[in-house]
Amino acid sequence: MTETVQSAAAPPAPAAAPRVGRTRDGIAERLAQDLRDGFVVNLGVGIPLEVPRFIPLGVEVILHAENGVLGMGPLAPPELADNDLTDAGKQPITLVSGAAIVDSATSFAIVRGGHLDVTILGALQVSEDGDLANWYVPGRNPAVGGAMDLVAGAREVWVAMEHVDRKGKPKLVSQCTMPLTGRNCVTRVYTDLAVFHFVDGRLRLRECAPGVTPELVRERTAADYIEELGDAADA
Amino acid sequence: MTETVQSAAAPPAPAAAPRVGRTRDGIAERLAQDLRDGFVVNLGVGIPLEVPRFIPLGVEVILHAENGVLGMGPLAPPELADNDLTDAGKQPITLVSGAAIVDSATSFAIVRGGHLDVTILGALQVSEDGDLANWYVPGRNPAVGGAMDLVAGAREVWVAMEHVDRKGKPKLVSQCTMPLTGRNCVTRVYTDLAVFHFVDGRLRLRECAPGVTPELVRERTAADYIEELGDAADA
Amino acid sequence: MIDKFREDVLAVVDIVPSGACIAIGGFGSSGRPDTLIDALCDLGKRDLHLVVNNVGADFLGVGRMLVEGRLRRVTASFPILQEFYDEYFAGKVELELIPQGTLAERLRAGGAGIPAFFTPSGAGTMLTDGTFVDGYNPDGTPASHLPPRETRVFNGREHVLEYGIVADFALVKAHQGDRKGNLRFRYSARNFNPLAGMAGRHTFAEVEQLVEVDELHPDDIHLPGVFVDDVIVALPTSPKQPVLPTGPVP
Amino acid sequence: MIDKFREDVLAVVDIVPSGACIAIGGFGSSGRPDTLIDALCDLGKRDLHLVVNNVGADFLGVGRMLVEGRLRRVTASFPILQEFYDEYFAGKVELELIPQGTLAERLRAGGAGIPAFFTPSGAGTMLTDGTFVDGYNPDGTPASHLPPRETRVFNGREHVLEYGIVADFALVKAHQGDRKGNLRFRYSARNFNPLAGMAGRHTFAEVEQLVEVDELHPDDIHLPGVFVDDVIVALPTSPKQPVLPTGPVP
Repeated sequence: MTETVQSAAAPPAPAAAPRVGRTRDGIAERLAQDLRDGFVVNLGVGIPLEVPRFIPLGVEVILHAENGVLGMGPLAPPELADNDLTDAGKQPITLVSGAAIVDSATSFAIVRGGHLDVTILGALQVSEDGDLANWYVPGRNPAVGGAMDLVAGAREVWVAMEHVDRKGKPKLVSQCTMPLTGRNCVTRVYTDLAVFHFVDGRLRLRECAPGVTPELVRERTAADYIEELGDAADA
Repeated sequence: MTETVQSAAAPPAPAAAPRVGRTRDGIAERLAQDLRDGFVVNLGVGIPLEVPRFIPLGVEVILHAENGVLGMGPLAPPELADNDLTDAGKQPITLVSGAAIVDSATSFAIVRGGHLDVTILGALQVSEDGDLANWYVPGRNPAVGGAMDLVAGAREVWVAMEHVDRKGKPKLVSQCTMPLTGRNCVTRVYTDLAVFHFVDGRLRLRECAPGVTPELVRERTAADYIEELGDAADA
Repeated sequence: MIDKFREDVLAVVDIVPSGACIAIGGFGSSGRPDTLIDALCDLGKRDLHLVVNNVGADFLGVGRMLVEGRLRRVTASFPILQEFYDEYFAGKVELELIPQGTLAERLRAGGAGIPAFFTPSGAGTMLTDGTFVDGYNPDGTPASHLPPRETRVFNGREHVLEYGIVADFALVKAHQGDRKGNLRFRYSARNFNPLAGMAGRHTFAEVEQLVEVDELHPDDIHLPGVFVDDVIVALPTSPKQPVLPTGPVP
Repeated sequence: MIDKFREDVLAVVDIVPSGACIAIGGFGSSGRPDTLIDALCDLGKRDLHLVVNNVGADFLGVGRMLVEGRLRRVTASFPILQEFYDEYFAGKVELELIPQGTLAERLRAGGAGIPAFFTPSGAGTMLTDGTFVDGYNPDGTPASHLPPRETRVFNGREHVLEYGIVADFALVKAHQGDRKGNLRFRYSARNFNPLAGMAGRHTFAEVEQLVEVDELHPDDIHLPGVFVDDVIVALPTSPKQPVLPTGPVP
């Protein structure tokens, strides 16, 4: 679960570099700053699950779980665990004030119907066209869950991921080589190195993490993008 | 609301005959004998609304109203009238034991999904192919309500009507001349003169009302049908 | 903090522009959001396209909009007001007449991100074959017809393709609601309200009772707050409606 | 008199023939109808086609059916049991893998008389383009693929045509139910249960609590009895499930 941006053997990896950029928690913390009061949000596994801890005071976000929970709270302590109240990962959870329960068809009506402001997902790859691959590694056991509905339906799809994979290969690519979850669906990418927005179908570098240079981002990114740092950046 | 099978001027009408066959209540009473315990039933306006009074003891029927009521009881007395609880005709109603309320989409999911055992409707015309015309008289104000959903979705469509119209014209016809509610949808017809079933796409005369001869039925029917009276008749 | 309760009804609904498409809950006067409808009338909104099951038998609610000449088009299954038909045949308002179940399903589909679906309702009838006149000229001749539906056979029966409805706004009436927008309806006043609420890009809810958050159990909420943008308190029921008893229904 | 309560579970579910298509509620072990599933296993039913979101992480419920070799095909979004994949890759059971929202909507559509609908979910992916292997030969080579979906563009986006699912039978688990078949679910144990219940031509419901008729208020019923054919009482929860607290959820 710790980041490893360098690798011993992978040829296209950058040379062993000093550790720079955000930690996994740092990615979650940066992303959480962009959530707005009243947003309805669905979280994928991995870094996205860390986001709620960093939501700023005064910002109330409604967490949606695919199995029909609106207003999900933190995981339940063992003495309150109830098999009738779980998240989409089947862990016992709590509810926050004002929570509501719906069936699975209504839950995905919320997703597909554009009533979800943002879904925050991990990724295997994101392409420069906004394609996302995050559900299946060929050769492994296929299972899709709600991933394809989320990327097809949410108003915004924000990816929270490490900039390169464990072998040091860029995960922002010109074209995904892994099976797609959805096409042209990603709207933002938050990594340990940078923040990208898709605007008008083009990937744009909006921020570098503290201590990270645009050159380093360029070096570790295999996708075409526009550099739009500083004053040009606007959410 | 009284039956008038003869008319002064309509040329194709049978000659003024002695009053024979069932009254409107009699049609409702005859039809009610064919309802089975546990049936979910929707009633149209006219004769169908009289059916519940004649349901045999020991037969429990769940009445469905299009606006989302399952388990409709009789109309509410004035002191219990509640504008939040009405039937599809917007009259205040009561509920029977075990009633449930659903929204309009679920109400019609019940209708279209085949969860309604029978819808009992009035008709302007029924054709020998089971086409039904009952929603619109050209030139008048068009309104359809749930009629087209009911005939498309219910497992059985039973028509309860007078055998001829006020001008003495047959309502069982070879082809409907009035705008259709649905095609090939009627499964039974109960009139003051007879009971017909559609089986394998063919209209079959199964019963004549007491005192009515097959010849009289033939004379007042403009649809082709098979005579299948007596022992051959089986619900 | 999410707080969707608004005191000033007129200020809230004034974001609706004339010409908007508005989905409205209710079945006749049962569950009809009269407070919100009256606000739109009082604000002088015009050229509206309503998606609503009934026009109503009285001059309240949609009937008021009609007699004040605020309507451009009505998508409905059962308009019964004579004055509505007078306007329709005179070419002043269009009528998209569709089966009631199709109307309910189109609203749900629009709210659920389903752009189109096949249904058997209305197949082989003048409501789907392109012959129904949805608009007249002032001289009484037909100006336009409902488009013929695409058809397809499933399980040996003809079905028609119908489209989900996404309305610019939705007006909903609930019995109870809280500041998070969670709503609960009472008896058959539920009807089209949850569906209209799902179909609106922006949904206003008027509630008879504003309740404390968490007074509604999560399992007892008929329409969750994610579908609702603004909550107002309904004005007392008009005298034309029967008084509602508070006791249990027999 | 309508009384859907049955004492003898085995006698009730024995009408299910081997080879049947069965929709099952539940999300993992939450809301999973174990009593009904166990009855089918105890009766020796085989060659079943299940429509169920998860195969489950344990050998209860659908997992038991799998390890006992009772399955022919599974329509699911998230089977996670390794033993299931072993059987799948060995050509012993087929997998129709579909997005979770599509699964939920296909069940509702089937129950609602909607034979097909368009959805954006899965468009442009291997689950809809004809490349996903839904069945293997014993030698590990692909035997068949999920059919490519019909596609159509709505609002500038590609959508796929998906079909409603009508199952021969449905197994549902509810928290409370009455003899008329009215059901109420508890928290997120609701999930797929109402949808499976709608999609079944014949629906069995197991309830944790059999309540008196009218104990459930008409406005509080999550699945009305018209969708339910038989009601049985669930056996006590298996020890592998956490004990359910009776107090309020914080």
